[in-house]
Amino acid sequence: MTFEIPFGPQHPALEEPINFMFEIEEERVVNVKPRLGYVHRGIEKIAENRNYQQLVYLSERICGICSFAHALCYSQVVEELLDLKIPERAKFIRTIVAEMERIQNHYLWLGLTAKEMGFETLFMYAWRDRETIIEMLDMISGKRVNYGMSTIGGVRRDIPEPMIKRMEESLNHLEARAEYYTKVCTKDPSILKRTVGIGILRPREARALCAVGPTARASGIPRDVRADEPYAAYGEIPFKVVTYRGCDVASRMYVRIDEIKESIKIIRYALKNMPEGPIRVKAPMRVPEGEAISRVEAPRGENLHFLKSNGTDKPERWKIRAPTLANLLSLCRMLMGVNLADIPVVIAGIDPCIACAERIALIDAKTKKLKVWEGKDLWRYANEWYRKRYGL
Amino acid sequence: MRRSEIRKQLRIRARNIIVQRDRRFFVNIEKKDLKRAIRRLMQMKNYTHLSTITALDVGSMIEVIYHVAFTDALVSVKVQTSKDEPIIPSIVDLIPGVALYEREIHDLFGVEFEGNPDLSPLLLPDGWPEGVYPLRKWWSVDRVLSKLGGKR
Amino acid sequence: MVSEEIWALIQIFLFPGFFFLFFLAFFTEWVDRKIVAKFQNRYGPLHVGPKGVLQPIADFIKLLSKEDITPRMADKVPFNLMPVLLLSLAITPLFCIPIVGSNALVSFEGDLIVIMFIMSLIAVLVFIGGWASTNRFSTIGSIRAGLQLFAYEIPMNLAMIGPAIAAGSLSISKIVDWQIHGFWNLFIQPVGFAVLTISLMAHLQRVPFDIPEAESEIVSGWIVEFSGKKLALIRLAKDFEFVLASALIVSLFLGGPYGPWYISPIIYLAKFFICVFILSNLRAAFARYRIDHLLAGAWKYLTPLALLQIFLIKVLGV
Amino acid sequence: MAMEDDMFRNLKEKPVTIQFPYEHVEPVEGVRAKVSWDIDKCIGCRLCVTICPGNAIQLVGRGRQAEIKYNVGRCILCGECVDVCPTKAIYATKEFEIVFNNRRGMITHFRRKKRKRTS
Repeated sequence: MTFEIPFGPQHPALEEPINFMFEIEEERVVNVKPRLGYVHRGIEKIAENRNYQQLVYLSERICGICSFAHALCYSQVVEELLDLKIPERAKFIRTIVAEMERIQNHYLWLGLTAKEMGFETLFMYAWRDRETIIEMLDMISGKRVNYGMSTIGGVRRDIPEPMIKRMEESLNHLEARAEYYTKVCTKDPSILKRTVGIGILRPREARALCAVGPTARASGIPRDVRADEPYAAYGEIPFKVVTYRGCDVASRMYVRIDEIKESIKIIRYALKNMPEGPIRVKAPMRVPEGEAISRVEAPRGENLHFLKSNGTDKPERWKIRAPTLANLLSLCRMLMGVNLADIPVVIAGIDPCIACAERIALIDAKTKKLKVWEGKDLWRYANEWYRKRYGL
Repeated sequence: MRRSEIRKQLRIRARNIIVQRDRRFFVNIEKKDLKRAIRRLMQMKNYTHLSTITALDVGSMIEVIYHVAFTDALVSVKVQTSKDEPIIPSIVDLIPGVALYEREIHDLFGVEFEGNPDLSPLLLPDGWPEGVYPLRKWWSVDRVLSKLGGKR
Repeated sequence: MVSEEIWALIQIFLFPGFFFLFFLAFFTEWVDRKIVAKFQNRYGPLHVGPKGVLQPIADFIKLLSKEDITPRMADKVPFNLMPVLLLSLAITPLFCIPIVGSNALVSFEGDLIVIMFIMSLIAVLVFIGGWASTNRFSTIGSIRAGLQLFAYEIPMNLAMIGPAIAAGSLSISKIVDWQIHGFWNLFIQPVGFAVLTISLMAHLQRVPFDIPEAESEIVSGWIVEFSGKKLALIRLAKDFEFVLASALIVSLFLGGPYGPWYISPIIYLAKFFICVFILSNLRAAFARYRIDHLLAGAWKYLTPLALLQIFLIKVLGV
Repeated sequence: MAMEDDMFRNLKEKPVTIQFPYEHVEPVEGVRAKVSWDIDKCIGCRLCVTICPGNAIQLVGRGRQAEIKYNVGRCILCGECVDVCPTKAIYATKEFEIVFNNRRGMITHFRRKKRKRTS
C-alpha cells in the first residue's frame, strides 16, 4: 500500500517552509517531490532598485545564519568590478569572522540534528555552547546575527588587542566542547543507531548531482572553495579540508565537528599573524560596466554571486546561488528508500536553509493587494471568516 | 588553466574566450554547440562541478550562463537565445544536478529547456499567469506597483 | 461500624485515594520536568506557585478551557470516549498498589494480572484513539503504538511475573509483604529490574521510545487531533501512567512501604521519587530509537533476558 | 548514555537560562542599536537618507529648517548613518529592546526648537 504524506510547509522538523511530497510504502520512501516558493522575498528583483551600498545589507539578509558569507561574497564581487585592492588587515578580519560564523553554524546544526533525533539534551548543550561564539561575534561586530561587518572595500570594525585575549579564552572553551561532542557522537549508541548508514549519497552520485560543502565532503569529495580558489586571507593560512568516506549522516556530523576544530585553528593562526594597517578603503558609489563572479565557502557549502553592472549606481542583474539549492537534489537522492522515521534526520543532514535557496518571486498576483495589516485588521478578518464559515 | 587549453578542448576561436582575470574565463558559444562544449569541459582534468546557471535579460535576447567550476578556474559558458523563441537544449542528461537550476530559469525567464523531463513550477505559486516572467526587465517594480495601485 | 465506613471513604477519596493520587500525578510531572530541565542546564517550570510547583495544574486548567475540536472525518464515538476511558484505566490500577503499610485499598489474589491486563488495554486504547482521528500522522502514530505493544509487552509481563514467582503469590500486597520479610527483589533479580524499567519506558512512550508520538517525525503522532478537554485528560492519564510505572517498580522490586502507618508513606514516597529520578535520567540521556530498533532489541535481548531471569529463579529457588 | 557525566555535573550547576523580562543582559560596548539625532548639528545634507538600506530616514523640508522623520520599524540597526554623518549629528544609543503597540509610535520626528526672533 502506498500512501502520500505531505511533509511541510509547516512541520515541527523544519525550521523553514518547504514542501516535500513523500510516497511511502511500508514506512519506506519510494518517491519524493520538493516544492519551493513559500518564503520568496524577491531579493534579486529588489536589487535592481537599490544602490550598491544598500545591497550589502540586503545580501546579509538572504540568510540569517550564513549572513556574513553572503555579504562577503557580494563585497568581493563589487570590489572585483571596481578593481579595489582591500587592505591586508581587512582580509584577515574577514577570514576570522567567516570562520566564526562557520563555528556558530555548525554548533547550530549539531543542535538541530540532535533535536530531529529526539535528543533534547544534546540540543540544549549544543545551543548553550553556541552562545559563546555568538557573544564573541556580538563583541566584535555589535550584533548577534547579521553582523554588518563586511562592506565594499574592507570591514567596518577592527579587532583590537584586548578583544583578542578574550577571544582566545572562548576559543579554548569551544575547542574543549568540540572534543567532547566528538566523543559523544562516536560513542553514544542511540546517536550511532540513528545516523550510521542513513541517507547514503555515494561519491559518484554526489559528483553527478553537484553537491557542495559538507554534504560533498562527507561523501569523500574534497570540494572546498577555500582551498580551490582562496579568497580573503585563506591563501596565507594553512588548513586542511576535512573529508570522511562514510557517505551517511554520521559522516556529515563528523565533518562538521572536525570543521569546528579546524576553524578554531584558522582563527588562532589569523589572530596571531594579523598585519597592522587600515581596515577599509573608500569605495565610489558608481560601478563601471562589467560582469564578475565571486565564490565563497559558506558554512553550508559553495556560495556563488554573479553581478552585472551597467555603469550606474544600481546593478543590472545580481544572481545568487545559495548552497541549499545545489544540495536539494542530493537530498532527494538521499531520501530514496529511507525509513519514514529517518526523514527529519536526513533532511537536517544537508543543513537546509530554504530562505537562502529562494529569493526571487515578487508579489502574489492573485491577491492584487499591497497593504500592510495591523493587529486589529487581522482580528477583524479572523472574526469575519469564522462568522461566514459557521453562519454565526 | 590557460586560454589555450580551453581553446584546444572546445575547438573555438580565441576571440570567443575572454580572460577576465586569473581563474575567470568567459566563453561565448552558439546555442547548437552548447551540449558538446559542456561535455568537452567535463572531460577536462580538474573538473569539479557545474556551479549554477544564470539567466540575464539583455534587450531582445536572453543570455544563459553556465558556470562550470574547476579546481583552478571558473569557466562561464555564455549562450544567447531570442526572447520570442527562448529554447535552449537541456543538459540534464549530462549533469543531473542542474535540473533545479533549469526549472528556476524556466519559471523566472520563460526559457524552454529542450529535453528536461520536468519543467513544472518550482518557485512560483500555483495559478501564476502564463507568459509572465518576473525577472525579465519588462516586469519592473514600478510597473507592478502602479498596476496594484500602491505607492513606493 | 459507622466510623469504619467513614474511614474507608476517607481512604478512598482523600489519603491514598483520589485526592492524593491526583496530587501525586501532578507533582510527579513537575518533578520529572524539573529534573530533566536541570540535566539540560535550564530552569524548567518556574512561575506558577513556589518554584513552579503548580505549573502542571495550571497547564491542566488551561487546556480544559481551550476550544475542543472534533475533526469532521473522525469516528466520533471512539474519538470522544477514548480520553475518558484512558484516564479511568490509568487510575484504576493505582488502587491495587500498597502505599500505607503492606495492604492496598483493593487487594485480592491476582491483582497483578489485572494490572497487566489494564496496561495492555491502555496501549490498545491508544491505537483506537489514533485510528479514530483519521489523520495521516495519527494513523502512523497509532500503527507504531500497536507495533510497540508487540515489542515491549512480553518482556514487561515476564519481568513482572518474576517477583510473583519468587513470592509465590499474584497479589501485589503479598509480594510487598514477602519482600519486607526477606530481601528486596532488586538484589535477587537485577536483570528483571532492568528489563522492567526499559519496557516501562516503552510503555510510557518516553524519549528513547517515544516513537508513536515522535514530535519531529510525525507531529506528536496519535495525539495530534486531540485538543482542549480531551488533550487535558490524555495528559493527566499519561501522568497517572507515569505514577503507575514508578509505583510498580517500587512495589515489585524495591520492597514497597514498610514500618508503622505514619512512617511507611514517607519511605514509599522516597523510593518512588528515586524511581522517578531514574526514569527522568533515562529520558534525558538518549536519542529516539526507531521502531524497528525497538522491535529487534526487545525480541533479541529483552525477552530472552526476562526468560533467563525466570529460569534462574526457578532453578535456584530464591 | 555517553553524556551522563556532563548531565550529572549540570545537576550541581546553576542553569544558564536568562529569564528575560526579569533579568537583563547588559549590551556590549559598541552594540548596534537604535540611533538618535542631535538635530541642531544637522545640516540637511541627505547623506543618511541616501545610504539607509531600509529607507528608514526621511528628510522633510529643506536646508536648515529640515526635520528628520525616523522610522524604527524600517530601521535595520546597521549604523551606516552614524558612520556617514559629516557633522556627527547622528549618534548610536544602546536601546535595543524596541517594542511598539502601534505603527505610529515607531516614527520619531526630530524638529528644531523654534528660536525667538531677535528684533
